[in-house]
Amino acid sequence: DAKNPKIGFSIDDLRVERWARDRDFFIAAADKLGAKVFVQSADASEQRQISQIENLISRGVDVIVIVPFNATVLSNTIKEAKKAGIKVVSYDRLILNADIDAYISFDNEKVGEMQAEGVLKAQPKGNYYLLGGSPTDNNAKMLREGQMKVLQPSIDKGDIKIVGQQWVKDWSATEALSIVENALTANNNKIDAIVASNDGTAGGAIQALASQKMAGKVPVSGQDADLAAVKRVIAGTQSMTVYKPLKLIASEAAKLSVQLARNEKPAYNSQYENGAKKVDTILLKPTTLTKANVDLLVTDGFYTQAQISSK
Amino acid sequence: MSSINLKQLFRQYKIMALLIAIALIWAFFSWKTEGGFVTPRNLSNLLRQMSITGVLACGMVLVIIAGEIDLSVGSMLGLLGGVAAVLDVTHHLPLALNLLLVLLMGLALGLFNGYLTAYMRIPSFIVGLGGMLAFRGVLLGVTGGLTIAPVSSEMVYLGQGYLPPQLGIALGIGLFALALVLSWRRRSNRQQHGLPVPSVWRDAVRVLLIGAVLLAFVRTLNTYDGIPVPVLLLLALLGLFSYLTTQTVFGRRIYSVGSNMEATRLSGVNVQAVKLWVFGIMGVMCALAGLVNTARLAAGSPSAGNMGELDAIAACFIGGTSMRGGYGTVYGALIGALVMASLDNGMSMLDVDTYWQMIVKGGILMLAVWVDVSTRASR
Amino acid sequence: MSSINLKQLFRQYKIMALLIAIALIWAFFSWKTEGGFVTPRNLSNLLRQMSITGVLACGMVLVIIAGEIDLSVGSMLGLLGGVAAVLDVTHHLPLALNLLLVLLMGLALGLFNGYLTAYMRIPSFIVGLGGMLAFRGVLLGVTGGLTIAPVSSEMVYLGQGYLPPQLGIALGIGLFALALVLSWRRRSNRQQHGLPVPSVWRDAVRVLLIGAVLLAFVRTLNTYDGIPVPVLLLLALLGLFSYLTTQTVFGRRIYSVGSNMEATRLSGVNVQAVKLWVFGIMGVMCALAGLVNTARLAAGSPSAGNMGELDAIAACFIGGTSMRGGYGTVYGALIGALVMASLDNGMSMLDVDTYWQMIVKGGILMLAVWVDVSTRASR
Amino acid sequence: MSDYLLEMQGIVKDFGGVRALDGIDIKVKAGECLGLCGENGAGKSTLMKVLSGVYPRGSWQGEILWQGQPLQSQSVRDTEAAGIIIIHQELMLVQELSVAENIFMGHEITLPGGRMNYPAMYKRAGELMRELKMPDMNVALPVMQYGGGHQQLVEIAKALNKQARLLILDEPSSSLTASEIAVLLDIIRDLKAKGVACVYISHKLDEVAAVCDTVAVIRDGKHIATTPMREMNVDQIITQMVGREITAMYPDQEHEIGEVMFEARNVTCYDADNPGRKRVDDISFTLKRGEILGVAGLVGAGRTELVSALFGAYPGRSEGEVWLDGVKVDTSSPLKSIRMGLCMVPEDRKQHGIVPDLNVGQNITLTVLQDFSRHGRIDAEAELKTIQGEIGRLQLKTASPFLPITSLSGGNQQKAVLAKMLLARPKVLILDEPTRGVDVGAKAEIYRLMAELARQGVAIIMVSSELAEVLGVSDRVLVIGEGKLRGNFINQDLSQETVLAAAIDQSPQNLPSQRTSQPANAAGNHQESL
Ligand SMILES: Nc1ncnc2c1ncn2[C@@H]1O[C@H](COP(=O)(O)OP(=O)(O)OP(=O)(O)O)[C@@H](O)[C@H]1O
Ligand SMILES: Nc1ncnc2c1ncn2[C@@H]1O[C@H](COP(=O)(O)OP(=O)(O)OP(=O)(O)O)[C@@H](O)[C@H]1O
Ligand SMILES: O[C@@H]1[C@@H](O)[C@H](O)OC[C@H]1O
Ligand SMILES: [Mg+2]
Ligand SMILES: [Mg+2]
Repeated sequence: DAKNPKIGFSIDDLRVERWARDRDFFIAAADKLGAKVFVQSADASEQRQISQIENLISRGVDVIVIVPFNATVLSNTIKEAKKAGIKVVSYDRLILNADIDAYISFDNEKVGEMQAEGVLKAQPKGNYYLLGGSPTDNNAKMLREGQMKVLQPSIDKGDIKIVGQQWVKDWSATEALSIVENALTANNNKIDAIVASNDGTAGGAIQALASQKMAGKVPVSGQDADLAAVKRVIAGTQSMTVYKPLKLIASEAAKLSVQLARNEKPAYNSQYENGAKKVDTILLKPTTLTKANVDLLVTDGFYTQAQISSK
Repeated sequence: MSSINLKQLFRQYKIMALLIAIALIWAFFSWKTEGGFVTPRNLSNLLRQMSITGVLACGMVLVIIAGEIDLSVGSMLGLLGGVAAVLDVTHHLPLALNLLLVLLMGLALGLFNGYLTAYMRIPSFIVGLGGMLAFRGVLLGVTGGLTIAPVSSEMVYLGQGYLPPQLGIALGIGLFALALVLSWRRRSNRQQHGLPVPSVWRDAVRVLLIGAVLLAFVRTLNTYDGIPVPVLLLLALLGLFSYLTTQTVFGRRIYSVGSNMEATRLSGVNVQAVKLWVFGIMGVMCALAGLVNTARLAAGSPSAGNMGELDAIAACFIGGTSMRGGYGTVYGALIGALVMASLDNGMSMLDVDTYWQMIVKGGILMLAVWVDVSTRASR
Repeated sequence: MSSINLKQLFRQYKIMALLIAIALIWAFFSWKTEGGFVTPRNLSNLLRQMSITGVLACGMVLVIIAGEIDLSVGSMLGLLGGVAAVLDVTHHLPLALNLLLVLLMGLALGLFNGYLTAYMRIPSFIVGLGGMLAFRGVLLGVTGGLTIAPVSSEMVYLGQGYLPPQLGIALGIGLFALALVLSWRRRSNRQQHGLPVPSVWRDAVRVLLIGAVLLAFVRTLNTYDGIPVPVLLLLALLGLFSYLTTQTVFGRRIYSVGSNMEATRLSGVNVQAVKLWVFGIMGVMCALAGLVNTARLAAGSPSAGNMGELDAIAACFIGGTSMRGGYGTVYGALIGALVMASLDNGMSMLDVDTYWQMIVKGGILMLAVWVDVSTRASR
Repeated sequence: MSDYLLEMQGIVKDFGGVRALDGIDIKVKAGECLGLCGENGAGKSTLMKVLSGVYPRGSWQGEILWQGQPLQSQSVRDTEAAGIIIIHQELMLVQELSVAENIFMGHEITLPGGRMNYPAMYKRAGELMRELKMPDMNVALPVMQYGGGHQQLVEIAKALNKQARLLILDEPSSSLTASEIAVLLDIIRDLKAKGVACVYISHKLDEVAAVCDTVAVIRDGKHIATTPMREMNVDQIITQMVGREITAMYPDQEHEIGEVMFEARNVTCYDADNPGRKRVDDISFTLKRGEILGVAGLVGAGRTELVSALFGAYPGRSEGEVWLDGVKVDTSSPLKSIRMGLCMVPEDRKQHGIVPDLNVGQNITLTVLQDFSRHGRIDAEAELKTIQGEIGRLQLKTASPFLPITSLSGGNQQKAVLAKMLLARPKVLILDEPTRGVDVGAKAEIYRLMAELARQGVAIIMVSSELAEVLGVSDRVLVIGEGKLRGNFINQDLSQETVLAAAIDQSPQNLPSQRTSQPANAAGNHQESL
């Protein structure tokens, strides 16, 4: 019912750190608004995600919020949801070719740009290595597009040279570690900067640098502001991460969902074409996070001071 | 005393234990979801959700009975589904031609696996592992790592369509008639060969039971939109493969090869050909599963079918197929797939924490198989 | 004629084919990377990269020889590595205590798996599948889905540290001395029981060969920082497990249980206990692998060890372990792990596209095993 | 204190609904050898499995007294500890392990730290094999490198190595040749003299008569009688076993022998592991329509290799030609051979004969399944009818054709394998040790069947280690030694000594007076040239 709406939250994979935090913030915010949340995790499987959304439909939720594992494969399921009169919100990743009601996100291309800028600022010249995300994740490609947008001019100028690029299966840190170890070997350690696409893979890359005593000397990017990454940023081994205020997106998304359930008009600030329609969008701003502004995390309530400074 | 009788009953009807396990699981979830679990809508969901694993399990059970294993099915499903999507989205091939091509390609890939296993003598585990990597690689190459969408609505029908209720009823009646005729034929054939004929009431009870199950099935699904097309496919495969394994020469040879390959070879059976075709069939099943998957997703995705092999193999083992080959049934494998789908579906409805879901599912899998094993005759 | 002789050679030294496969792979990559592949530094990398799969394969080969399989090792590795990280980061436990606790926990989990398989008679495939889910679930629960970092530098040493070169040399000399003593002891023991003693020069050549390999190994690694700690661990495990499988009663019983469980049982061997302990050992290996993994990443990650079981199992099969149990060697499994690590390493050095990497790796896996199989005696 | 070492009282054992043992009583004194006789499926092996703890207490009823006290045992381990050692009817060896490792399985000689003391075990194993007159055996080789006969001897050595107070031998001699059996019987006599009790099970009743002090006969799970051996003869045992007299063991050889229909030319087989070594060395022979050809030789002579090469089942490399009805035929695989009418019943029933997961009937119809099928579909009723016909014809003892084949007694499994090949309507039938483990009644039945087939014009090659049998049923006898053809005799007034002499050695120094070998035409024997 409209007073206490039921919200289904279907998440790609809780083994990636940020989603666990998204979940917690979302539930807390929804609770305050009087809504009940059912969380599902698809463990990085599109089939499982579809099944779970079907199950949410048959449980009669009012709104379904989806972090798609694969943005392109949900049109059938969403059609069913709409048939059952359920509102659908696309969270963080835009669901394509489907009749969704709203989209809320940080701009992924923008994140990619920030990563490249962060690294470029620290190391404007030299050999670059690009550590991409999961080869089956469309988001990873958008990040790469953003990165290239920033890097291309320097490449054309001849200031920087891309000496290698690999995609990391399932965003796995272990894979990233081996890849960077091998890249360092193949290039005789002549790698001056690594553009890593998220904090998990950045962690692996930095471990590989550490074993060459190069950690801190080679700038590495990331995103998500994982606790481990923030500690690295403070320690100086990772040059930047992109802080996406998860609390903000989660609570905004919760508000948005409840408003949709109550047929109220949310405050959209943008529109995105997803192949089926122009989707009303709430776009949030990511922030580049470096050693200089880590305190932001504490003031924002993202972490406690104790968490950040604990060894 | 009565416990001994129960045990004997279990032994005779090995599938009993599993059916009871399913009944318990369903009862529990219905209770917890206040009946939500057993609504026609959710049962329809459940059956559709098990269909892909079910199709794969139909092929996999033959492979395992023949004493082999196929780890490449997840990737092969992905590849074939991806090809179907490319043919549909990029080349706008008519559905029938698309189906034909994809099925043929599945057969070819399956036969290729079979050839490597049976004639080149590469252990099937390695063939599967290699295929798992290689097929996924080809898929990534074919799709360029992108999801191919949106596929045509005819193709979507394969995964999301429903049989009109009237047709469903006709189908039910047809199957019932078939059961009647077969029973009849069997009786007269036995009479003709001078073999003892089972008493009329036993056959009657059997046929009536089948009728009751059919009635319940069709009615439930008709209450919600009708029989889903993939479920229909699964039903057809169940019939076809049960017939294949129990009634045909080829089926008998699959068991024989898996149980004692050398003795079978010495009995004049071309054991390599048997294995070859078993893998060929597995390939066709991958093609079917890939088509259904692409249809359900309305897209060809580079990660489709990831880990699908594990689900299919697990379904077979839960359904009582022997790890060493030589023993297993198709309906067992499908019941195994149903057990797994029920657990996934039920727990996702119950809103359990993911990590608890994993723990509970792991535990229940073992429990179900333990019940099955411990009630079976100790050999 | 000479081809027959070659075949015979392969048959007698089964591992030859694999070594040649490795040599070819290495030669190819060295050529392509203009020697970069065979620099001491990259070889050091390579060995470190194979260490986790290698540790798992050491345990897995015993499990497979005993006729079972363990699919839970990836998740178990993740869980134990995660626990180690939590104990280190959150509870600041001293390293020794941490190690002890994690190893004990590994043993306990392994024994639990073994108990379910051997005593409850649940097929190990299902036990493994259940464990795969359940352990991963517990890991998610323990870490709350977060990456636990940064771990203490003592722990990191386990994964990234090097043995000082002098110690490395001492180790090499020590091992050489051991080989000498063992050869000697074997000769005298045979003499004592009146058995024919192999000619001196054969033993001498053997010992010298061992010496040469040791020298090359220590020198290469010392040229670059020294022997990495995880490689040392692997070396120790290789020695320990080779000893276990070839020299001890327990080791022989593992083969015997896997080859003919019934005959072994009727010879008065407690076959269930053998299986129980094999799984127990597997658990300890998971703990070691988990520790090394956490140390290498300097963090405990909720997705650590994902799919690790497949790599370990593949290593065993590439290394000639029989799918049906009863046959296999530890060094074979390690060579299998080396083959896979070489492929990954070489292709990532060459900066090959992901999808080509997968296709090539799949193909070469099959090729390597095919060479091995086709040179072996046909039974 | 009772003067019996062992008393089994009122033993009852059921399998599902089938009662295998129905109140059996037997007793054995120390130093006594009890012969246990009965038809296939009478319950002999089951009784011994009850005794040795294979079937644990509680899965059967009755009482076992050991030295007058109830035997408290739950497992094989316990009964072994008490001194009850059993040699099972089926080989219980671990093929991948070495001979020595098998002999010491569960009783390894160790060094400190649980290490295997290989030299000590090799030494002791060597001694044991020498005791069994097998000095050439390499005890460090995997068991699978040896054939059935050798493996049986390893099994015996394994039992001898344990400190037995009661030794159970369940058909130890079924794959041994006469000389090896003689060695075995001597060993049993030795053991008796040392006060060890024995239970000896065999379908070769002359062995029972030779070594046993008492004989107990069981029929259909019931105890018929226990009688001192001196009051019995072989015929009386047979009468007690089958409940009737068997008049003629071997049928009259009145079948007609026609023209040559089968010819093997220059068959040579190379060892699979060691291609330089010949297992069968250039053997040629012919076979006539309706002829029964016996093939004799010592264990390991290469008879099995020869016939499996003819049939296309030899695992290693082989050369030579097979001619059938005047045409050279391709017998490169069993499938092709069977299609040409050349069939073989293999020696190793467990590995090569039965398919354990199929039921009795399905095993029987394995080769001819297509015959009951239309468009690949099996006509279940027609199949069942044929199966029942075969079961009746061979008097195969099974409660139902739908039982698992593994639940049959050994002899009945043999009949099922035989039935399978008979259904294929062979023109030439190769039988490798066809009566191994088969009871006297059934043996006579098989011989009668062979004669019947021969009368219908089938040519039969029978490999057998039982010389009496070879001489009893064959029209002609081939003798193989060390892979070579050592003799080819028309079976008229042929004596066991002649065959044996040919088989054992060629060199005149050893057996100068009895030596017969080709191509010499020794007097008194009808040496036929090829
Ligand atoms: N595991 C089993 N399950 C069912 N029935 C069995 C089983 N083992 C034996 N039987 C039945 O018990 C009876 C006795 O078999 P047993 O093996 O003791 O015969 P046997 O006297 O040793 O015969 P043989 O001389 O052929 O070895 C047979 O009818 C057999 O079918
Ligand atoms: N699978 C095998 N691999 C290697 N050698 C074998 C194999 N089977 C048998 N042999 C060896 O081949 C030789 C002859 O085999 P086999 O013993 O079968 O001959 P046989 O004359 O038929 O005697 P048997 O009475 O034992 O059947 C023996 O030395 C035996 O050890
Ligand atoms: O935040 C990241 C998300 O945007 C991406 O899609 O998956 C990996 C995460 O780290
Ligand atoms: Mg018997
Ligand atoms: Mg033989």
